[in-house]
Amino acid sequence: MNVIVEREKGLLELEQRIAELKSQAAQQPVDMTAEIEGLEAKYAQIQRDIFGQMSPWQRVNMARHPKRPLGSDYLAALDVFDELHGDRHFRDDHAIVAGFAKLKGRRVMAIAQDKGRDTKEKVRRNFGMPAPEGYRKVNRLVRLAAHLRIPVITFIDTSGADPGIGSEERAQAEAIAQSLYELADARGPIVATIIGEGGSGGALALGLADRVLMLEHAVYSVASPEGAAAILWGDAARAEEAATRLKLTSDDLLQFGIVDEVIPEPIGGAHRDAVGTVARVLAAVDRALDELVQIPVDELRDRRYRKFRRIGSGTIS
Amino acid sequence: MNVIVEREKGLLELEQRIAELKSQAAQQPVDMTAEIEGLEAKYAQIQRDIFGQMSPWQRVNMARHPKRPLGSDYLAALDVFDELHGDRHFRDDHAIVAGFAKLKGRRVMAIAQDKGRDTKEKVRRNFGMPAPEGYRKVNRLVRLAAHLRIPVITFIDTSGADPGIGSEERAQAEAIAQSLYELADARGPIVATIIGEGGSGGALALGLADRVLMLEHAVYSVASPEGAAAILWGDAARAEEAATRLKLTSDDLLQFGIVDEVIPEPIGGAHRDAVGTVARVLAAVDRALDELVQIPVDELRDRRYRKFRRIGSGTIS
Amino acid sequence: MAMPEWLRLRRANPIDPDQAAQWTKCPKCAAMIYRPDLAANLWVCPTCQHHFRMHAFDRISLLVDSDFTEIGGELIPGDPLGWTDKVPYPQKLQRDREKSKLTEGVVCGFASIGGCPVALGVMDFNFRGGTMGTVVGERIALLFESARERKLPCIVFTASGGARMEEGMLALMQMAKTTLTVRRFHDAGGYYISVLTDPTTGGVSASFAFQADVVVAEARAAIGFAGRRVIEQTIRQKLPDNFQTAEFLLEKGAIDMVVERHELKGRLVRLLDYGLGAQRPANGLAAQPATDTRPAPAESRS
Amino acid sequence: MAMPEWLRLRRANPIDPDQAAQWTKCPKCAAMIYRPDLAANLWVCPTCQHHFRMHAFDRISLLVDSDFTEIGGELIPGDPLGWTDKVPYPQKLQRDREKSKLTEGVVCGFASIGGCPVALGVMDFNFRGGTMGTVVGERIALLFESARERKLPCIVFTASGGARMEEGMLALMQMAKTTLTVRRFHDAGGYYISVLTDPTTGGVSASFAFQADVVVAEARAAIGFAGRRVIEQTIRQKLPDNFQTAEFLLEKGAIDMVVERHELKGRLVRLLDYGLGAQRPANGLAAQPATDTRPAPAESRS
Ligand SMILES: [Zn+2]
Ligand SMILES: [Zn+2]
Repeated sequence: MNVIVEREKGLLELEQRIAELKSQAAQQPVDMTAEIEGLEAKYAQIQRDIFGQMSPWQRVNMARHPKRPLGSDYLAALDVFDELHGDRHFRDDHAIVAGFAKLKGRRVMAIAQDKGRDTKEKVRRNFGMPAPEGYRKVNRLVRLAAHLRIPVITFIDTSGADPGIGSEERAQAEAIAQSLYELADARGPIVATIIGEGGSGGALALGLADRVLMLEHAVYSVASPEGAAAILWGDAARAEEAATRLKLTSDDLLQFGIVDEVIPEPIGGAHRDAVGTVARVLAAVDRALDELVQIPVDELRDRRYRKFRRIGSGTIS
Repeated sequence: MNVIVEREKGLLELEQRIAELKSQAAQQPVDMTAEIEGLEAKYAQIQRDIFGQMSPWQRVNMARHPKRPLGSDYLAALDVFDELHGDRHFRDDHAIVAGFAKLKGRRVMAIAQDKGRDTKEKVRRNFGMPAPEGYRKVNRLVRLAAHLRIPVITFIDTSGADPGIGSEERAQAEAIAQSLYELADARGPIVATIIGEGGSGGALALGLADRVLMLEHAVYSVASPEGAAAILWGDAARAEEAATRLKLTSDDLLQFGIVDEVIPEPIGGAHRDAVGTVARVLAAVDRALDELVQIPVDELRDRRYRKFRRIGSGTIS
Repeated sequence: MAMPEWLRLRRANPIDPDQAAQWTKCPKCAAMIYRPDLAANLWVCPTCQHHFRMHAFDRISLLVDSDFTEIGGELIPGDPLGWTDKVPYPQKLQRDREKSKLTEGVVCGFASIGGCPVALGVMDFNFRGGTMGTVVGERIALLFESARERKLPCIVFTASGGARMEEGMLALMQMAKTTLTVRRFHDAGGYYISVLTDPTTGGVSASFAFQADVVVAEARAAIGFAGRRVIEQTIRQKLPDNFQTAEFLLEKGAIDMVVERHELKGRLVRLLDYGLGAQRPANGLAAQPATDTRPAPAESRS
Repeated sequence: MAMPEWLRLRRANPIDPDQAAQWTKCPKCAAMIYRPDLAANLWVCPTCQHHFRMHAFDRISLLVDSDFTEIGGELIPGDPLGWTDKVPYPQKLQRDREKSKLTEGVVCGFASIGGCPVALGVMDFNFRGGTMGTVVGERIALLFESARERKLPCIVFTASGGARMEEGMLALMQMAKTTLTVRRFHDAGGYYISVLTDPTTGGVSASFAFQADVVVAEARAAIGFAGRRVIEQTIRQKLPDNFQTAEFLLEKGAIDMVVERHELKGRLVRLLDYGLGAQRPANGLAAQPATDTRPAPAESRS
């Protein structure tokens, strides 16, 4: 049960009533302006009430909202996208979609985690949980991007790396470790954006970047709230409490210096204006690239080193 | 039916009779010197007759002799050998045995194809036919060797790369192509020795080297004689004829400039003195390394380029 | 720009008015197709979309903007092994030259595609089953060496039954030779796209076909290392129909994309464009020197 | 050389004469073992060869030739999230410090092993389950940075339940931080051996554990990314016993070798030796510059 979807229900009813009234007003010579304005004010008030100060747990649910723009939606909004498939060794992992693209005319390598929208696609994409071959596809394409001197942009949205038997057999840990290893020294700019759920190492594997952006209501955490609750208290049901403790909101992460920029969402969340949200994210990525491509490669890699090298150092006695 | 094993039968009987006579002579005061000498002369004559001028097909059978020293025998004769396993992604392929070693005190990365001796080991080693993960293990270790600045030595003995479903599914062609690609630019000396059967691309994948050595009765061919006969005449039984046409002996390949040095075998083949043969091969490898390690890395890679670049150019009008 | 006359004439299936009334049977759906229609449809069956194997110059004609400058076309193989089976090797070569109007199994040269200058190699299955002997190896090597010198991206269409038996180990060694030139080209910053067409197997698939930066496959092409029959004999059972198809390889992660022939030129033009931002260094040795003080690709906005 | 007194005393299981009469039950075969015997046998069950998890200083004592110079031992974590669950995080840390006699979950420093100077890191499962928080990340980063400066090979023994929940995302980011230092160490020509001990999972296995040049695992150690229970809950079935064991990973090609604890020091000495031929360049940035005019390794004969 998604708490945001629950809360939206009242709003959606109100929306419908307003639309009906407007439609009546257009057809009948009765003046309903005051009534409509009243409802609209009420609507705005409720919206502010429930979305103005969202709790971490509400953010988690917003990040998982079934209508939230997915990785593929960002790829589809690029000028052009030519998907490149496979790790060349074992399988094409559909949890990660990647390929050449143009972003406002700029050549890029675009890499996105995608959870899938309908049931069939969710299964095909393994609910956005990449297997080792997904990360190995990424590594291959990051090297290709460096060879062609084009920047890498990633869109992160996963509850975590696939925890299945096959993924363990094919060395999931090694795949993530090598993904980080590859990005650590990549010879070109990398911009990562957390667009939904940034779950654990499976998310970070695409997140070692020169610039880390985050949508306002996205979350990024060391473990899923359910997983953390299970580990800490042996009770996955205490996920809400864990969500609060884990400091996984964009505000928290901006403060920690883990995220460089937070991209605002419309009231009610990204899905209330998917097109606009996607456009704002792409504009922010483009702005980041504008700066990064000016930096000589060695300097860029030095800055990347220092950026992550200092994280957490200030919290040590 | 191995034609060499067949031919050896008479010799082995003769050997046994000589041994019996010698044993009798030692126990009884009868002088059997003349008789023994006669048999030994006859033995030597037959040996020269059947091994003096071996046909290509006999060489093929010699290269496949069940007692011929295998890849592991060469590894076992090194000062020390520390096996390194796996491609880090999918599986450890036992058709290729590889690891750190010392050859006469020199640090090397030693890589050998091994067909297995008894039935159980043959199955475990897939009869010496590597799967993609075998070649990928090689690539990983060639990079490691370059990183640690130690030379690579390979011992080639395979009827070819594994032609199974799984190997095709995991991109056998890509694995061999990438093995060649890795060796093409490896930043350290490579010495390859064909010790038995050098079958097709599955052999060459370990054979792109600065120095290519070959045992006298080893063979190295574009396809197995059986395979070539099947392709050419739709009749694998004409393998003997194909063996002749394919020019797969060490003499032929030395003449073509494909092999740099032929290492002599004892009369009757390597297995008649396995220890001595292995020692002679290792000594030849060591001599080759003595020269190669003197060459600056870039010069070494330039020479490697030119060495293979010219192969076949002289046969073009 | 219009196709120059000489290039049009070197097409293997020129639509000669006298022969115009010929019909061809689709090997897949058995539909009878009027050859001019087939040619006009890029040698794709209008009924079942089966992609006929294409002659090298037909392929080149469809791809290039206008002219094509061949290199190495004068090279023809000797007979290093003195090979004879049913007929002597030189006689086989002569027969294939006549039949295919080609001098060997690959045509290499320079052209532009969608305005982008490229080095282009196209293999032809009609010549000795696209097998790689010394001349195929030499031409491919020349292609990559020239592409490196001229700082051009390189596209190679593969179609091959593997290494050529009749040239023995000299043929096998072309895998190593071509690899060295591909690697040197790449290390100099070169951008290489291979297009695997039906069939791509053996020594060609296990060398330059799978060493490209981007590996494209034509729809439904058979691609693999071992031949289908060899595998069936080894495992003693029939293989599924889709085994070793381009689509199968895509799912197995071995190739970057599968493209229908009608989409191919457009796709290649786009793929070439992604490589235009690559600034190849004056010194051809190192695309990515260890200490790299050049600015990051600021100029890659199109 | 004899072990210095201070190092002997920092062992977590000193054989105190007063406590000598203690017995321990083997968790695998249930045999009762006299603790001094267990210590003398390198914390390996004499009955079933079960490898007990080792305390960091016990491990160090067994490995190093003589002295060990710790770095970063003074660093202790703050409480960046203001974390409380059953007890406040600082209280948990205090408890673990007392229990384990360690200041954090990894001990890093310099020593020599078999005469070879090394940078050595040893994780300890007794401290917060070997989880990686900011201090573990910082110490590992310091270790690789120091190893790079001093041109030393680096050995890290891993034992970890993953990233530390109580430090949230700051803990997760240590995967990136340590990776950057490992990569820079490697690019400067460094030689890194990881030894995965029981258990190595989560964020540690998915970062520096699997970024080594040679990945060794101790016999029967549990190694993986996801925890066994998580997988069983996901697939709703029991996993086979050998799943995620060192031996399982060896067969799956994920690790270089599995070594019994009794053989470990000897093996590490040999592995270190293979790296001695590596001539690290004065310029720490590039072990393998694109144009390399240094001679090939002529000096590697021992
Ligand atoms: Zn048809
Ligand atoms: Zn026990």
